[in-house]
Amino acid sequence: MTTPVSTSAHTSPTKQVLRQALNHRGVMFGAFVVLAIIFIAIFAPMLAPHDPYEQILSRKLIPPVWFDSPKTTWDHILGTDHLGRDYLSRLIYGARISLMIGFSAMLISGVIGTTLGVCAGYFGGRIDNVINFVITTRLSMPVVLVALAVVSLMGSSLTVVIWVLGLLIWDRFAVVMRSATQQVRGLDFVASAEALGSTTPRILFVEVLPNILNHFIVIATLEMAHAILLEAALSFLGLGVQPPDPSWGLMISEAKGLMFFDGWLIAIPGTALFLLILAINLLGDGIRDVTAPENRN
Amino acid sequence: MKHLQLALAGALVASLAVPAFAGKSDDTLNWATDKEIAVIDPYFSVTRELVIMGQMGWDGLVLFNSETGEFDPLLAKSWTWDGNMAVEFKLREDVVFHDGSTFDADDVVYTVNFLLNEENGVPAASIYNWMKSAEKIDDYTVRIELNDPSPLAFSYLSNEISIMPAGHYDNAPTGADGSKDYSSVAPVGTGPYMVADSQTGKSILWKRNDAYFEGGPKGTPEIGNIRYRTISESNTQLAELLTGGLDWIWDVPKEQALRMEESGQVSVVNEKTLRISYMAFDVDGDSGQDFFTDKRVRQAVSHAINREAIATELVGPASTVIHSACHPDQFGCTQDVKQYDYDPDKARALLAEAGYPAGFEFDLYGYRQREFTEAVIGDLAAVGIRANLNWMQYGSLLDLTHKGKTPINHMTWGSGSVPDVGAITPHFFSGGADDPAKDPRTAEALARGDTSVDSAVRKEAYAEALGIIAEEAYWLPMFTYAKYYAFSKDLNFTPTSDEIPRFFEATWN
Amino acid sequence: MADPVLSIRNLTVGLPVKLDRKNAVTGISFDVRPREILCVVGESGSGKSITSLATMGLLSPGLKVTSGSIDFDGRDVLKLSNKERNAMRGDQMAMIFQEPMTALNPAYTVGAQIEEVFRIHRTLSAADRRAEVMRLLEEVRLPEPKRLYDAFPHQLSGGQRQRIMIAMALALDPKLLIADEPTTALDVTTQAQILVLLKQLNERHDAGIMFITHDFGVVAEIADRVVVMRHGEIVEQGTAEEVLNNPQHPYTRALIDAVPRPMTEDTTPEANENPVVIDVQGLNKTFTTSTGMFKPARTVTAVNNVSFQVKRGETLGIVGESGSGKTTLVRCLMRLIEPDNGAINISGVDFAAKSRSELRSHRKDIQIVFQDPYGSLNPRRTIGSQLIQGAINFGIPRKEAWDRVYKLLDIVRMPHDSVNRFPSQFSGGQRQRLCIARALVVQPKVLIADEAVSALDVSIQREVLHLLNDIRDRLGLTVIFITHDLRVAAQICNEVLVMQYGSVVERGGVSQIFNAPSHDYTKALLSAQPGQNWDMPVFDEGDTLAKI
Amino acid sequence: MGECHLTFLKQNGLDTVIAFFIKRLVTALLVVLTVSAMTFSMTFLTGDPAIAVAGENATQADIVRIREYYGYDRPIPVQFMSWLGRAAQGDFGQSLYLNQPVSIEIFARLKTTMTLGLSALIFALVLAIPLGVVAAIRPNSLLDRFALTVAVVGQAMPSFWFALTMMLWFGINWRILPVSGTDTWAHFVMPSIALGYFITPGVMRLTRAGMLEVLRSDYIRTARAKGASGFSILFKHALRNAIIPVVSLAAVQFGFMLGGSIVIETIFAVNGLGFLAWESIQRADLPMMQAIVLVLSVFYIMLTFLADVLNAWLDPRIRIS
Repeated sequence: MTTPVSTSAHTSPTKQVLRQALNHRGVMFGAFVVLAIIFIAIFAPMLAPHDPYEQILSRKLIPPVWFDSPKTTWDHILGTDHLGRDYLSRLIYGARISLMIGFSAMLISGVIGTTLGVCAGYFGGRIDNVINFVITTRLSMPVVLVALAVVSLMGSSLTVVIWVLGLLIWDRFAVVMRSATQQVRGLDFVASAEALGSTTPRILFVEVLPNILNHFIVIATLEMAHAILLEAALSFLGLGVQPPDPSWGLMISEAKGLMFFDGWLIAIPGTALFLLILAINLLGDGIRDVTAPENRN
Repeated sequence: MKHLQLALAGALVASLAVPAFAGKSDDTLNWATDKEIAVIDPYFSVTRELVIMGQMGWDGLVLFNSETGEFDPLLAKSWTWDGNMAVEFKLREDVVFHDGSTFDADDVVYTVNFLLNEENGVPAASIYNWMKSAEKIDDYTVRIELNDPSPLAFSYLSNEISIMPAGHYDNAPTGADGSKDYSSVAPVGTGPYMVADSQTGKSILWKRNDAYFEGGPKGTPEIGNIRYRTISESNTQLAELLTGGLDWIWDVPKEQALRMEESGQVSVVNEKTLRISYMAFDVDGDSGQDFFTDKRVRQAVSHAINREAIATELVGPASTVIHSACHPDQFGCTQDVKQYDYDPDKARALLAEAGYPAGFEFDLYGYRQREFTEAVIGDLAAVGIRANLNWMQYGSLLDLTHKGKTPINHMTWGSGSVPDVGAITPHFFSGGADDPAKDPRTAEALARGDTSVDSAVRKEAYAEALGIIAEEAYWLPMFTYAKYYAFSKDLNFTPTSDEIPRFFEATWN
Repeated sequence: MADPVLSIRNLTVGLPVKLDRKNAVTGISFDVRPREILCVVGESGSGKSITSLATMGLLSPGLKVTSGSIDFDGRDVLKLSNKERNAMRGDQMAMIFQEPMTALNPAYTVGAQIEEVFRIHRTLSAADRRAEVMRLLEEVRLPEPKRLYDAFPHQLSGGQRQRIMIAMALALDPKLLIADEPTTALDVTTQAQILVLLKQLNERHDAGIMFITHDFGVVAEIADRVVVMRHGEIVEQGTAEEVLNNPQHPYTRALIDAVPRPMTEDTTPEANENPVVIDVQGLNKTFTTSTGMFKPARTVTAVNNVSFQVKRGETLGIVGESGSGKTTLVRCLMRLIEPDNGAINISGVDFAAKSRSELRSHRKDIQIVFQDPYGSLNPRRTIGSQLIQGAINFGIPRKEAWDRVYKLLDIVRMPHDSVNRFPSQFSGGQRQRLCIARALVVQPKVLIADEAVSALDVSIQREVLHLLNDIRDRLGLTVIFITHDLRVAAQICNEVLVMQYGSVVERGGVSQIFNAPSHDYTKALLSAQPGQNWDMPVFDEGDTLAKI
Repeated sequence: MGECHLTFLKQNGLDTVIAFFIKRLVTALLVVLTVSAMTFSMTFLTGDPAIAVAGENATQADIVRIREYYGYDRPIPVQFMSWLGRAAQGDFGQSLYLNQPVSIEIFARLKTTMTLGLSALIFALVLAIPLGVVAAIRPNSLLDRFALTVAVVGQAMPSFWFALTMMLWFGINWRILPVSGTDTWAHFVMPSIALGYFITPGVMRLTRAGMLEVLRSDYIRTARAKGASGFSILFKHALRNAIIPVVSLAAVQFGFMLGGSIVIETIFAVNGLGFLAWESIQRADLPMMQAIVLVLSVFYIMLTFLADVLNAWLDPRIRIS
């Protein structure tokens, strides 16, 4: 159906996408949760009832208030951890670390992957061959194993974890951006820009990048979730972020020993992590839905 | 339709139902640790598991009796010292190896000579290099000569020196690099159990040696089979123990142990060990963070940490706070040294005096039981010192400490289960790579203690060294480790402080 | 006259909400009789395909028949159950689609796909089925039926695939055959063959044929009766004779009027004394393709030793079927693709010899308008920023550049406020105008139109062609016009190059090419034009589409 | 299949196929070489491997002895070249910890990991493909939403958490499945589900997207116009084409699973390659780590090759030019 559908004048594609996004349940839910968690992360010092590092060993493992236990107290709504630190405060501060890991690792991998993918897709030929080889090499290395090995050998700290993840998970960016760029490169407006004398960087930044941005955003959300999950897996094996910094992955890993007895210890950060990943993924899926070409006029 | 579904579900459950492959019912004791065991040879595997299984499969000349604190005769019937430098053993005559050959003096001589031959590359040299030679006097008499007077000689003979049949390693296969691969020789010993089956990374099955000699200190084995399993994840060990897949685990974290005890499904015991926890300071300032060159800062840290709380809340009731650089149960380990009580105010005052009223930030290194180190960091934070945790593999961390790159390392030492200060303090304070201070006074005092067999002389020398270490606060000795053991109610088992569970003594209830 | 096999009465198909029209098809009625070819004609969006799909019961889920009836063979197909409909489809009524490239399942051999019709509707032994398929393959004039039986669709040409589709449709001798633009995606020579085949089959079978098309030439070629549709309604229906030669409705007239006329009169262009702007000598381009993993790399000569000159103010038409190399030729000309060798002299600059960075400053001399109005504008940028880009690239001050843009918008007859909008807000014809404006903003000497009107409806096509002519004359441009349609070329060009397999086979003035073609290929192209025997009526100026 | 390959050879000519294989082989070798260089240098990020080998409580003298014995005192390039030379002959050296040839150990563990990987893959495909198909038939229906939920939840749940929760319910509370080990097929049920569930979302989404695309395609309309039944359209026409990319994905995911089973193998005490890798990392068993990474990357390359061949077999457009 090529019936031209009139849309109100002066709406940019971005605005149209935004309007569709506002009507998309997945996007709205995802955005709401992600924004809420970002809000919590930013205002952690104001929101947290206690110092997340303050330990009182004699008050350890107090259950959350809804448990029927003489130890519960409204002073520690979500209870305390194995060192007597306030669980709610750690959860709130943990949002910072988890988001930072996800975001930084995504940013690093995004820059690497996009650069490689766009160059390969735009220039083609030998450059494409070389970059393809680099991508194949990267794909052939098992991520978890290599991440574990490097973190284990270099010693795990927040910086090491972020860099290792960032340097490892750029493959999807590269693959997707490469094919998206190839697609855009074949469109006539790129040829026409070339014919109009635009320089290559100009074509890349003005003609190509804006048109593959939606792919970038979708992959970015996926990889952010991926990075957070990988950190959780590293933490599970004891090689993620180091205490006392409270990442959610670390909280899960510290709680796992008691998961058969005090399920809430792992359920609380686990749920937080699950919600965050779920929200990011829904957001990514939604963005993919509303920016998919068939949904655009 | 519904009935069919139910029937199907029932059939499924029935077909999946776990066979009782463990425990009393089939006379198999299953125990597990997180280690993979590929080499079943006490000399070519440096794991704790092989010390334990070494006691199952092999016998030494003597055996340490943790109740009396003395050494009981095992393969030796008796012995006599010839001065400080030689000892003569009379051997039992009723012992046979698992392969049926008879045990005699040749086997002891072969074993010792094999260890002493450097070409054989037996890794843990410290367990045997105190010996100079072994000599057969007659079929059942052996004389061992020492290099130096060695107070630890019998400890090694008890825990580490397992007697192999003569010629045991002669037919070892040749590896790819042309060297002999001694580690793959099939295990043969005289011990109460022998290997029936092994799968690397999975399990080792031992079965009772029915020909085991009577009347030895190891008694007569009762349980038919003992299977070792590798289960790396502690939750999984726990799950297996609760479901009967395992009969015995250890190193259970305190909280889990308490919950299991509450559940009443398994027996839980907290037993002290010879392992201690300590923090070593970068006294020389080699790490580039020179806060700890100042004695007052070291003392401030010592006052800042609530060791009592860590020991009781996190480690377990059998753990005690220690003040000197050794385990209180070890010979010569006096606690009568300068003590640093938990006193945050004093710590702050000392810090201010040293020029750090606002505290400082430094790198702390650790490798074992992260929550203990985490608690230390929490205590330090309370007096204004921010510690960044660097969590490492033991090997990597040790390398760093040898290079002096760690401002503080929080580590542990198990003394190889040797109940003598000689197995710990001299290792760390005789000027070697592990010595944080390289103080000649400690080195001198320790050397005196190490080379004497006179108890009084040794005690005095060690006390002097320990006094200096505490006074200068080169180390902060933290606490003794206590291990939680959890085992099936069917199992009759008694833990010992040397961290060598005696499965051969275990029985079913 | 026989009773109709298909009788559509008051059919209305509703559109899903949110679109600008309530119904895709509104209250239409017509009949198809046995042995007759009924052509349903209309531009895109007229509802002609939806009518055919509704008849087959293949409407996409968003579309619903809201009223009316479709009586086929005495039963209202709208009231049939799924099972009954399945039994009917492929057996009593069959359909051929527009895109032969995608209408066959790539995973099965064509033989198996034809056989499936027998499997579904008949109980025949394997040998019988095979024999039937062989018979059909022969009937649709496919060479070597035995070999073709085991061929996969991608191994066949478009024309061959369409014959397979026809064979499949005719397999069980249906009463009704619906052909939805079956020749639109084909080259003109192939189209002619398929039309001949359909006519022959029509004589041998009893089926009534409902033939959907947008091309009055095709209508003239095969129709017995014609239905003209517009915006989902029938504006006119009657015999081919009546509708083609004496259309009553203004829309029909306008449509017929917009059909490019074949060149009849001899209009030898006056000798052009202008200087040569483009001089191409011995241009070559070969591609090495390695498309699949197991496929050997193939070398294709896309441009084979092409030389030509164009003088200022002239329009050169380059005509050829798909794969003739015409698009590669112009892209080489602009160095959007690197030619292998040859000289390209554009107003004194050798484009082929310059490095890419040296070339940049000369790029403004030669500009291009592409075929696809949807791909040639960046959907993420406003029209204004895209129009001004070229001028900015060549250092024109912003103010002057904007002046140029507004002036050009006037020339291409687009409102000035277009600059603030995005491409998605324009129709295909509007976009092509904007693309022309964008190309002109750098004041080129040469404008290339690469199938620039092929994707447009015939009425819009005509407007854009007029615009191009107008601009050429006003600005003194040199135009190279690429097209597959000789009739379109005739309307705008002074001279025509005919290309086949990468080579120029004939060159000459328009009237010479049309009236006295010398090369066999040109002759074949000309004779394949549909509707040649139709003497198109001429109407007054009053009936242009713009007024309706 | 045999027949297919015959046609395939006939139509393409043996030369082309051989040329293709050689090209792939060269790429594969280059990749393996690069990977091995990277893993080799990576393992020297740490300090002294000799200390790791000596274990806890070893004395300085022990460490020096070990360093000389294993040749860690040689320059790194020398060590790499000698390692590479031996690796080419299938000799990855001795494990520092297990005291036996690395290749033998890896080979032994590979079997377990392959069993786990295959059963996980089968679980994932059996769950994901029908869900994807059903979701595509009725987009936005309840079933589609359910399938989407399975996918989204699967992507958001840390695999270790899922594994431990399963262990809690099926192992401890209901006692219908053994908790850990590899003795019977029942032991593989939980690890396979835990590992397979992880790749279910991807397979399901791809199946759904592929089916949606194919169902919209012209040839499905052709099939409907022929009067083909819904069942035949779905399975004979649509799934046959939609499954092609799924096969590639499955092969590649299988490769990822072999390398990604570390957590699952650790939890369920499956003594496979992943567990061996993790243990080797913990004890800095360099030769073992290097060899495992190398073996896994070779596997990955072989699997992508297999995926290509499978694709060619399934898709005549690739197979026959």
